[in-house]
Amino acid sequence: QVLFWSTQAAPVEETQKMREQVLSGFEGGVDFQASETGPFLTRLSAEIQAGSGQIGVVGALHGDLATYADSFVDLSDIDLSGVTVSDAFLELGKLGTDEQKYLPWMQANYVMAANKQALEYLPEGADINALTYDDLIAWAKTMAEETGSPKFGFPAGPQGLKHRFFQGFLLPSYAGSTVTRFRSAEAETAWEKFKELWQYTNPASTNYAFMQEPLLSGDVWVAFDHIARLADAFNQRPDDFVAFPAPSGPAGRAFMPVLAGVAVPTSAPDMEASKALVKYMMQPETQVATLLATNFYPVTDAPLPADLPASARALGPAITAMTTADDALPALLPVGLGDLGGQFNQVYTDTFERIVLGNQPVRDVLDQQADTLRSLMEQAKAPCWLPDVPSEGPCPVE
Amino acid sequence: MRARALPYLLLLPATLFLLVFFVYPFVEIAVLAITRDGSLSLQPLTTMATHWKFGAALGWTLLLAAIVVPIQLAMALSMATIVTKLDRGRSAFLYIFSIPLGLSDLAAGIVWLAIFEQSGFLNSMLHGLGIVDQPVLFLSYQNIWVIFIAIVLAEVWRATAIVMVILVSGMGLIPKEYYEAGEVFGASGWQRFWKITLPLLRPSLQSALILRTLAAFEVFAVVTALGGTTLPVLMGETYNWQFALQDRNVAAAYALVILGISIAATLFFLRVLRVPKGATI
Amino acid sequence: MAEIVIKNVAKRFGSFTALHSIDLTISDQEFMVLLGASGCGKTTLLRIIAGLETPSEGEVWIGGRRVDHLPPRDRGIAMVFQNYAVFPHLTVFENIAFGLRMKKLPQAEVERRVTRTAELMHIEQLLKRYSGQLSGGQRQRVAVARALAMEPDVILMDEPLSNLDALLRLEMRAELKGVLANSKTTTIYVTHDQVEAMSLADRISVMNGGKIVQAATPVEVYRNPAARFVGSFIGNPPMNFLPAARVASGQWRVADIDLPGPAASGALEFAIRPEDVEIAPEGFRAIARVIEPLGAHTLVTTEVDGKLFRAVLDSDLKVAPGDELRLRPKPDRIRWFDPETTMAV
Amino acid sequence: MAEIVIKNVAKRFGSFTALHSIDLTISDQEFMVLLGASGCGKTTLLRIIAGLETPSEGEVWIGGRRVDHLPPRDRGIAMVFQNYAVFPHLTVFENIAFGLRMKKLPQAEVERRVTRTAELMHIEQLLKRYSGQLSGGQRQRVAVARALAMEPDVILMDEPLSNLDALLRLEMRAELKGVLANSKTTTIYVTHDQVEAMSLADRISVMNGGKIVQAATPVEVYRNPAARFVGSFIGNPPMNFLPAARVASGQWRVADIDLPGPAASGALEFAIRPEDVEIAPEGFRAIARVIEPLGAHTLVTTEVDGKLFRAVLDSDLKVAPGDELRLRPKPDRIRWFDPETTMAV
Amino acid sequence: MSVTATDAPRKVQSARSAGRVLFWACVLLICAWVLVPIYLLMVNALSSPQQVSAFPKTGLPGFDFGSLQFFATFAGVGRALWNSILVAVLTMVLSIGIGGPAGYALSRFVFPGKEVFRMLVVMTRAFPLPLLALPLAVMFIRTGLDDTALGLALVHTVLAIPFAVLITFSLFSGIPIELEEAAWTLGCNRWQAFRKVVLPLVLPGIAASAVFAFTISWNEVFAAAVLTIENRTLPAFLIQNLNVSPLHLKFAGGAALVVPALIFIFAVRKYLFAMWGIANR
Ligand SMILES: Nc1ncnc2c1ncn2[C@@H]1O[C@H](COP(=O)(O)OP(=O)(O)OP(=O)(O)O)[C@@H](O)[C@H]1O
Ligand SMILES: Nc1ncnc2c1ncn2[C@@H]1O[C@H](COP(=O)(O)OP(=O)(O)OP(=O)(O)O)[C@@H](O)[C@H]1O
Ligand SMILES: [Mg+2]
Ligand SMILES: [Mg+2]
Repeated sequence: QVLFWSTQAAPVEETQKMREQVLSGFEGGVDFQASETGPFLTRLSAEIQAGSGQIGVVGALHGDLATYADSFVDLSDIDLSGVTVSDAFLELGKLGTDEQKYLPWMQANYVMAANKQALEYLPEGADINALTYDDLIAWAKTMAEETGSPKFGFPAGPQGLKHRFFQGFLLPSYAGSTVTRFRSAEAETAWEKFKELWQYTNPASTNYAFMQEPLLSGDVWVAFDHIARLADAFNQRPDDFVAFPAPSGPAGRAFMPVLAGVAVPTSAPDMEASKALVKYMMQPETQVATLLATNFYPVTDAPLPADLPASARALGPAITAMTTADDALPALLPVGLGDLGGQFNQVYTDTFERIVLGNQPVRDVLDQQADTLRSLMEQAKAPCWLPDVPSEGPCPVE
Repeated sequence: MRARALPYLLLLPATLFLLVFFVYPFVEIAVLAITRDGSLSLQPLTTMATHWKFGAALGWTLLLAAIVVPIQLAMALSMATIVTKLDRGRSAFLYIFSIPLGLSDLAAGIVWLAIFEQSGFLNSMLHGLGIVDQPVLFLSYQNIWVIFIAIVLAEVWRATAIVMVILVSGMGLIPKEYYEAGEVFGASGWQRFWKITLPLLRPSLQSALILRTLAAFEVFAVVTALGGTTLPVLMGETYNWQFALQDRNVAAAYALVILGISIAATLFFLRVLRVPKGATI
Repeated sequence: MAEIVIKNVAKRFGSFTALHSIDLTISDQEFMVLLGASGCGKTTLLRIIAGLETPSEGEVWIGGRRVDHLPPRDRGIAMVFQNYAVFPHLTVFENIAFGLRMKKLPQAEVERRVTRTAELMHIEQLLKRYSGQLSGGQRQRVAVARALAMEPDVILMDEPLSNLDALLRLEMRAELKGVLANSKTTTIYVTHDQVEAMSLADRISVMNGGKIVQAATPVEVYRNPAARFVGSFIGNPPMNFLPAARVASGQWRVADIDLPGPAASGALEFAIRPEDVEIAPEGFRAIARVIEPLGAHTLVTTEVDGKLFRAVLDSDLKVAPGDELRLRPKPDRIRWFDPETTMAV
Repeated sequence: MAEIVIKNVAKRFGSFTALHSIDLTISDQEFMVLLGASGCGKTTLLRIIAGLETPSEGEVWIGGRRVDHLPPRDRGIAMVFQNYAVFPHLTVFENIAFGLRMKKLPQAEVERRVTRTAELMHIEQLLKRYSGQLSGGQRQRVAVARALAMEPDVILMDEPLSNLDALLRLEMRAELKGVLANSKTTTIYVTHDQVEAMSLADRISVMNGGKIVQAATPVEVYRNPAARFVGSFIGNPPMNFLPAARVASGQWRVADIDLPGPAASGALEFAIRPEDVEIAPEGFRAIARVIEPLGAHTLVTTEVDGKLFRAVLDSDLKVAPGDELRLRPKPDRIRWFDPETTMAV
Repeated sequence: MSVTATDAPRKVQSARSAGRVLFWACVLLICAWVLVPIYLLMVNALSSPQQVSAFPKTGLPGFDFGSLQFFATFAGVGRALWNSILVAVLTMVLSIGIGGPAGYALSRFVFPGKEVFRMLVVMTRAFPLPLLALPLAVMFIRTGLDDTALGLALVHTVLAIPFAVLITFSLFSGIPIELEEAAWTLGCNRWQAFRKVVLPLVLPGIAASAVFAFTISWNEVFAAAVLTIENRTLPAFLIQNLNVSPLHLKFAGGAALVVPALIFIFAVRKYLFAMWGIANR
């Protein structure tokens, strides 16, 4: 049995599906264990430190994997004939080294979802598939005023993925950059806008991790979240909700994909079995099964079946609409930050908390956080990544 | 001499055990707080101290402990007194009172979230009574004090039983002759409680308070469940630095702060509730 | 006014009856001593009066108020517990001051009273100690001082001096009597020390098996026991009993001599106190068995007519076990009991 | 062989010295009674012998073995605690059987011994009760029974009968003496009851303020107190003391009469027991102050030469407070003490 | 005079019965305080996903066993349950076995180093476990303790020892040393005296601290998740991901954890509450 140690598919239902539908086909047998980041990292570090252990395959988000670049074996010798993997993803999987530290496993994206009741409050002339941030603000405002309570929702809870929104959606849409123009006037506007939106945002958002629940309970009518965290709403009441692309700003319709990868730690007890499992994970059938289990999309060219669940049917088109929009502005996951990824995220969360929740002056906060960001980039010596202009040496914060 | 060595012999297993399973890993971690990349450095401590959330986390943690612990103490004392007063159905009520003993903080957080949530039971009840027509959002970052109260309620609900059971077993050991003497000498029930029960309960109070306060300084799961990161606490920050920010040095620094206030509180209780030499039963 | 009236009080512990319908009146300011065998219910009676135990039946009145349902603190009493119940967490001073603090007396008054009663009990040098640092007798005196300091209407003392040496007890006894008389306190006092009982009591109540057998003045109890039990119980050593057979009306044969007695029919029991016999040629034939010197006197346990018979004789008398003595009862000290009812005739 | 030798034992509690260098030998099978004022260190001494307290100095030998460093159970002792220490979680039976079970005696033997000692102590009907359901005296008897059942070499009893009524105590006393003599047990017995001390003891040790003042036979202690303290402490009421001024060699003036005495120089103290005075025309001029009837006798507290002077007189004597009496000390009973050293002359 | 006299007891009686009513009101209030949240948890656990997110809620269970069934049908639940019990019982035995003697030593002896030891114990409780987990896990992997019930029990014992030490300390402080002394003179060595005299008197309290140990272990998730893989305990198996699971499963998972603990406390309540102790001295 290979121990598959994962942060993904952690919700118990997904875990169950992973075990029963995705991994049951693997010959050697898989023990799929999904845990929270804390135990996940602790166990992984312990095995790496001890030099031996039970973990055969690690499955996690790009950011988590980046920490352990030194401790993963090169996976370039895995025979991937018959599957085509996105090159951009494969490049990310090298974690800034020459070796294939992880193989992309599955991808996802963030979209918007709305209760159909909300549609009648949509500002006049706005196209739901081509919303701007201003439209969104107006929409949220109308809903709040008409219904008496704010109906826009945002996953700003401790487990929420809010930082990705700032890094990959809000800032690039306004400033066309995540890092370099962190404290530019455009960035300032972006935050001002978000603050405006926040006025019409359900204050319980600071507790939300998964937007599907407030959507289902009706506390929230319009929400932004990770597709996997919206899926349940569509699966439970497919006719009540619509999915649509994230809004656009002056610099374009920025979005950030989510990438999860599988890696094999050097301490894996049975290297062969581990690699076999990695290979198994890349197979088209597995990739499709994974989609069904987790609402994460394949990273390969696996053909999607027709009988997708309601969530996939609703969310897929929204993603496509977003990624293929005229003004699409893809933002990549951070590269080369290593174990500073967490602190990088924290810069954005802190900025959010201070400006929006703490009501501190935008300018001052940006200036201060920019210093932190700059020293982080210098510490990591990480060059810029999309949408920032590639740099020599550490990515500069202007 | 055997008698002189005996206490040390009795402490030996515990000491050895703690040395291996606590002190050794503890030292390994504690060192992190004052080093950076293997060399001595104050950086983790300064990073922690200058982080904008540190003050708030420390403040909220202390405030929570300062409010929760006294409430729990008062409640546990009344519950324990009630239990000792009961003659019929004592074990049934004691059982009910001690039910929360078996609950994890995780479960407690879930339970109280179900109550305070926007579409939760409290709103349902208020709605049913016609007090509100729109569900009220209790746990919002704007109502930080409501969050605080909810956390206090959840903590009180969850962890009072621990204090109570310690006190009940302590009260069981107080000979009733002292109460009788108190009664004869004019002490009302209330005065007996203050003048006899409490002083004679000092060892148990000491233990219960120390254990409870330490746990209060480590409050975390309930806070996250009810308040997200709106209400930062030390333990939450420790977690954050350890796992989200992956800076184990700063996390260790936070842990040392928790340790520091815990020891301070313990010393305080040991001092305030010490039994004078000779005043033992 | 703190007259204590106990009406028909009974107390059962499960199937065991500790008190059988007690009726007793202790008048205001009276010093009543309770005497009785170990386990006869003295403590239980005190506890019922104090309100620490609920009677199974009957009423308790103190100072004209019915107090059955009042808690102890509303009964205007203080009590010395048989096992002291000195608070271990308080110093001697605070122990004595306990009741006064409950009454919220001003500090100066508290100190005055504590100092006074502590001096009375000779424990003034121990005021700062805790009960764990005291000897048994010292602890007992703290318990007494604590009760005295209250200056209550009624004081209940359960063997308050049992752990004190004779000298101290003598002194305490005199001081107690004085203090309690001065403060006009009604006192119920349990003791096993008959000398103490005799010297302190206005009246003595003798209890037996949960009943009160006789309640009378000390001399009366000693000289004219109302029942065989009282005679056998009071006096150290107690009365001697011998069966008496009727010879003629008012004439009884006891052991080997004839004595004048009451004009009853049937059998009777002859009784005499050990100190009321003297060596005389015409007495009982007694074989000395055990000789115990008591200081000024010697207690000689003899056998008369096959029965145990004790005599307290002058210690100058030389006697050895096995010697034959002739013991004559002083005629005016002879008492007679009915063996059926065990009552005095 | 269980001779107890105490060599130079001292005990300090912090700055307080409870025992000052005690030297005492209790021979095998001896019945030694400890007498002394409350707080003089009796319990402390017993606890040191038992091994419950470590002496600050000195040695304890039992049966020829030095036992200072042995735990209590290896000393072959049993002890009756002053406050009983009856186990609350065990029935009376199991309390008494406790030590026997520790010795792993067969059940039959345990039952035999428990029944026997319980009968001896008259608690056979209480065997199934818990200590909370016993009266004070009953509890005390359980404590005694528990120690007796052990049939130890040495038994230490700390006021074992203090809570019993006189009758029972008399009985217990006799039975204890018999049982302990039969089993050849060495006994140390603390009591406040001087009658008990007198009647039980082979020897009496009188303690005062942490020292042993006299260790001698009862009669010796009573008649010839080695120190003023012994005279003042033993005897109930105790000796009377009056200052004596030298008139001529061997001739002393005490109050208003001249008496022959020792040929000492300086001042002396005259001492006489209250029962050793008689009404006679040529005695001290004494003004009666308090009259206490004691049954067979009357205790008259008088004033002689401005000093308190007690006399035990026949109860037939009619006397009222304020009466003037003439009290003559029996010449052979007069004792003299040196007021400096307080020792007998 | 006689009128007031006969009146007096009645007045008192009515005052007493008023007190009685108040007393029982308090008892019931506390019961409600404890039970209502549990009830709500059960309501949610027994409701369908729709009912859980519906508003307003009725407060009545929907008797939909779907969510609970989901957990019950997890492969390996039985084994995880068994592991949990095994670990919890081991923890109980270890912590009392190691902590009890230490508590006794603290209560009975005065010796140099006492305060140091007490601080060591307190520190154990005051230092966040998640930080210690890493060095411990490394140590366990190297020594082969990893992924064994014993290994996890050792870590849980670290958490439970402060309870064991401090609670037993306070209990022993309540037993008069004289009872022990009496036992010594009756032929017991220290251990026998302890077992025959002290132990029966403190047994309820010991049971209390054993229950703590049990529930601490039962509810501990972090170390369980790190240190067990094959031999997972129930919380690590079921609910460590509860935070990121949908609401209805959160509740069902919470209930799945709570119910066994309740059953356990119910099963041991007899020991916990046998308060015959010393009170009838
Ligand atoms: N722990 C202690 N600390 C300080 N003083 C103590 C302590 N224990 C006993 N003492 C003192 O030592 C002296 C001797 O005590 P001990 O108990 O031996 O007296 P005792 O002769 O048995 O008296 P009693 O007849 O009243 O029982 C007393 O004055 C007592 O106050
Ligand atoms: N809780 C109880 N259960 C059963 N019997 C009890 C209880 N309490 C006391 N008794 C019994 O009631 C009787 C009276 O007890 P009490 O304490 O009044 O005796 P006492 O006269 O004070 O005796 P002593 O002189 O020995 O103290 C005793 O025989 C005792 O065994
Ligand atoms: Mg009694
Ligand atoms: Mg003593």
